[in-house]
Amino acid sequence: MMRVKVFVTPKEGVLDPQGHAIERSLHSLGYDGVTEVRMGKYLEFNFNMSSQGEVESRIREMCEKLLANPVIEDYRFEIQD
Amino acid sequence: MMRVKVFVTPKEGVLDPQGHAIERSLHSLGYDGVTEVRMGKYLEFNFNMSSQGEVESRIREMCEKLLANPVIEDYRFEIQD
Amino acid sequence: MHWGVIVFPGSCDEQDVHYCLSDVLGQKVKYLWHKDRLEGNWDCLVLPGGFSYGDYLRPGAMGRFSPIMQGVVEYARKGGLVLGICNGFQILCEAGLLPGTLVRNASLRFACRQVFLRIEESNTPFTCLGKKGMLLRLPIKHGDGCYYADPLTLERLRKEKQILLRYVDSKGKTSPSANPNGSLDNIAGVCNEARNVFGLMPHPEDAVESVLGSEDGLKIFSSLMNACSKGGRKAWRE
Amino acid sequence: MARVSTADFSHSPITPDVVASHGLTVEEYQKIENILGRDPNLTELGIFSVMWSEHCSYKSSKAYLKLLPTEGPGVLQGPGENAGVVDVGDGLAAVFKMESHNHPSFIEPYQGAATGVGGILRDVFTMGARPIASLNSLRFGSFEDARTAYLVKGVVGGIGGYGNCVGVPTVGGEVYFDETYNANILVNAFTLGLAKKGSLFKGRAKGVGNSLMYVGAKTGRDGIHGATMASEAFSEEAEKRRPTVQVGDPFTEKLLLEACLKLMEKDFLVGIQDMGAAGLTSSSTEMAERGRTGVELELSNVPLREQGMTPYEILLSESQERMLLVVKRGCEDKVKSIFSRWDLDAVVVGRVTRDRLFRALFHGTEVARIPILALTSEAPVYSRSTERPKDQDEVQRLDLKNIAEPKDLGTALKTLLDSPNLGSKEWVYRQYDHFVRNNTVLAPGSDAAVIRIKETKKGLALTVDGNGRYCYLDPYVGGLLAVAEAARNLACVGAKPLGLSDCLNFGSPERPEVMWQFSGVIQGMRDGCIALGVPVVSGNVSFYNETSGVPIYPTPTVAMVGILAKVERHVTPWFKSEGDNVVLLGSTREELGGSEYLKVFHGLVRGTPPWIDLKLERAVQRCCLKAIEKGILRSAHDVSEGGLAVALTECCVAGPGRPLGVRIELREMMRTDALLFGESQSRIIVSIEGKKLNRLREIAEKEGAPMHVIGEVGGTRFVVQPMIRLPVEELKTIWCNALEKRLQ
Ligand SMILES: Nc1ncnc2c1ncn2[C@@H]1O[C@H](COP(=O)(O)OP(=O)(O)O)[C@@H](O)[C@H]1O
Ligand SMILES: [Mg+2]
Repeated sequence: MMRVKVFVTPKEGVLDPQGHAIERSLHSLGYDGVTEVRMGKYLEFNFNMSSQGEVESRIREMCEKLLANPVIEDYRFEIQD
Repeated sequence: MMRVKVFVTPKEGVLDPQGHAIERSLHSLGYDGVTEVRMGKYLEFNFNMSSQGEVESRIREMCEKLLANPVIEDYRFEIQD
Repeated sequence: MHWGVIVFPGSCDEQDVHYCLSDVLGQKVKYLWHKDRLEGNWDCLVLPGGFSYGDYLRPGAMGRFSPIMQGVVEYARKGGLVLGICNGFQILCEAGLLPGTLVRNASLRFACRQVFLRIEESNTPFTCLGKKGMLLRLPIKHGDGCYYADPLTLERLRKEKQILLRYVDSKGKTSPSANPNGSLDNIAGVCNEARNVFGLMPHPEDAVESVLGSEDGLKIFSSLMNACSKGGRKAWRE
Repeated sequence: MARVSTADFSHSPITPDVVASHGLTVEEYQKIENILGRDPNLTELGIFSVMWSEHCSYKSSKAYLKLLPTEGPGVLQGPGENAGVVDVGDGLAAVFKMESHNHPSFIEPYQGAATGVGGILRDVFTMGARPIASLNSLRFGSFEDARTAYLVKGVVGGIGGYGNCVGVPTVGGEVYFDETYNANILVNAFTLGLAKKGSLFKGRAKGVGNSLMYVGAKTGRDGIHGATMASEAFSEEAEKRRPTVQVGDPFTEKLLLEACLKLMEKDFLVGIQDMGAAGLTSSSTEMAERGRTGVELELSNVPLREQGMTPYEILLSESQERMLLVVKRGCEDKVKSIFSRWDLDAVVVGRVTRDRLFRALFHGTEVARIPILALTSEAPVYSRSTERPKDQDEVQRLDLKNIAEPKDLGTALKTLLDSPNLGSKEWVYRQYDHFVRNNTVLAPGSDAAVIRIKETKKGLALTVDGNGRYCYLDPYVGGLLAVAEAARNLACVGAKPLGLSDCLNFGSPERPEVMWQFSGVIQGMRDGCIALGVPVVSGNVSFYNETSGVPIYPTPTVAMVGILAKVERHVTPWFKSEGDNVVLLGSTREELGGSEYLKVFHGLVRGTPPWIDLKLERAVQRCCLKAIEKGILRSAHDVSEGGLAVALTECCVAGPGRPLGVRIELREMMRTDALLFGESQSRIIVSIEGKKLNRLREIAEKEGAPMHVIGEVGGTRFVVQPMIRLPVEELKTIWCNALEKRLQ
């Protein structure tokens, strides 16, 4: 069984109002050194698959079909045994 | 300047309705091997600080004050130069 | 005219659409359950507003995989009329039946209010009883209504005249303050290239009787009725 | 994963510390021993602890609540069920209730408020009613407190996040800010549902042998009685089994709502109840009490979200979005198939028994055995001692001679309009869907919300009111005024009251001063209800709203429901047309005690709240109602906090279009601040065409309501001769931004 971690982030150029709002709040709390905040999603799950080989391609599928919206989001994942 | 990555996840035992719904949806798409989906937030930002030493404690502060909700969420972060 | 209203788990406005079509407009309407396959003959399918799958992950992301959606996609590809309202719009975008997508309101807050909309094109089955430039007053109620498409897509939408509704002020002007959610180019509703699929964020079904404050929503439904009547279909295609 | 064995668990020694950490007194523990004829095990102790808690047993308030009038010709169900029910005619019934979720909302504002909404929705659909409208009554600390803005954003976000997602419109509410709530915010949520009169459901476990079925979300360690954390038995693996904050899942709630309403169309159901506070334990015991039966539960059948949960935890979990059904024997599979359509769990977890015992088994071994009545009607009841606070006289003393009248009354008005208590609440209600279900005739922004009842000509009006400051200064008068103001708000839109629900938010009942306040408020509410003919059909008490020994202001909130025979005859508060006459129904007295003006301008919370003459109140309300029924009014708005000047400003600026000016002349001889900002009761500002004035005069005379023509609508200025002359646009801007600017 593997533990999979998926990171979904707003695509470059797509506006990120949440990241923006967080940046402003951090500044108002005195953390001026913070810039270029991007806010995304983080998913973790266990994955059980018999045939080892195609694990990566299966996860890529899940991301493209469901977990990320390719119009606005990029994704990346890590697999831990 | 550093690049900081923050991972915010629901605390263990705290209900995660989103993770739950995503898990069901993945099952109905045929990905039966997926279990224990947890859905969280992922943040990236640049951080500029003069005194290297206290960087970690500053980021921890930000997480506790703003980026995570300690009542229901855990957080973890990574720093890259 | 036969209308089908698709019910997703978490749909909230399906009864509003049903009431508006059957009680106010005297149409034949049936609910279609998301787990069923699409069967039968329909003149128009409506994907209602609400929070399918709780809006979890992304609005519309899971609803698009409901079993019935396969049939909806085929039906649309064959030229069938599909209207997506609010969450229905979001689902249609996720399903690839409409270009672009809807993201978090710029304010990051849910927005419920009456807005003014300007009809931008009348050569569609959804707006054929309207006139270019005509104003509608309709309610909005959404947290993720900010329309986004990449620059190329946006350019194509303008060129192909697929932008059917824009948020405007009471005088009919687009302006940042008339834009309730930060949508690109004040876009409130778009159709596909073939002009048979339309998605909009405002709720025409909640503005169909004077006692509710506005009847402007009828424009959209009666346009569809007109388009489906004898000869109507031809009219909007020209 | 390590498991705590049940045996170890239930045989943990019950030390005085364990008893105390369960919030039980020594006497209460002795009573438990007497009832059982033995020592309880830890599971049983936990059960007693929650069932005898103030929250479940109403042990301090029971004696007083009896004073409230709960009957009336239209009452179909008074207090005692999951929600109250009134008849609205045409074979329909309105089902409604209000509940507090104060403490959870302070700890986690978004989830606390969200789960508060979830709970009240379940209380209503449990009765077989589809929820069609919600209200919320909120109290926060002052904006000087750093946490206030955060709490406001979280609570409002949570109410919207949950209610919107479930598809129930939030059509009204109220929000106040005062230091007294800095460390104890109030979140009171109200829901109204509509049902066919003949198909109401009750929380009754009837029919020995019928099945108890658990439906909805799985059980986790959510919100298990906080006291247990401290107990010895829990130290091991403490971190893992720490009770967790409840998180709302509105999506599951929506499915549960639809599935339950579908089930209720069939003939499988005997009783149904939401698993709210004290979860499975209280829902099953309360149903058994009402059904005069017993229950037997097999806890190993309960769907669990986490591993290693003990009977104690399963019984006391407060996981959300769960219901307990009593199902006719043999119909279980049919029930399952209905719930599976919505992908929801439905499992048999027990049965109705004859023995009038609460019995819980875990894998066949009995882990608890307690007489039902010991947990319900025989729970301790206290008559707490009461004492008038020593400083009450001092607090009520207000010598107007020492209060300077403002030199510039225009500036004073602007200062008041900028108070978050008086400014527009639009920032709040923008975040609530108030259109869904297309019934909303009057959305938030009026004196009361109005929704139409489909397939009839009728409408329902809803409002919630309560002024903690008045109650602090004089509990009796404050309680009375809350009822009077709610009824007056209904009158302003043209509705007659049908009934009310309330939340009584107070400090610790163990404090005699608090009980004195409680008793006063109840008596005031009672007299108000009797005088205005409004029964109390449901409600909720929330004690222990205090921090470091300082209780909040006694704060009852009154949610009242009224009916309009012809919904299109409703009236809105704002002026409509230039040239209309402005008329004040009622009269202004020289009084400033407890006013927002005194607080904002002079920093004082003092004096006695405004005087009320119930006969006059009735006359003014009747006059307004009659005039609306006759269709002669253009607008009606009650005068409340901020007084006449603020109410008049609202009439000018609160409408959807451009603001309208007004020109007012007041003839009363009194202090200018009392005249403009005093909060005299029983006043309604109406506007009317000149040619209809005589008809209004006739009605007013007949009803005995004082009536003064005080001015005329028109122009672009807000003019009160000779004191104030300001552009209405300027006032509108101040009023609109008062709250929003504090939440940037
Ligand atoms: N928390 C809230 N939720 C929804 N609507 C609210 C809330 N607070 C205030 N409102 C709305 O704002 C308007 C003004 O409220 P309020 O000042 O309490 O009125 P009034 O003094 O007439 O009782 C009302 O229409 C009310 O329903
Ligand atoms: Mg009020």
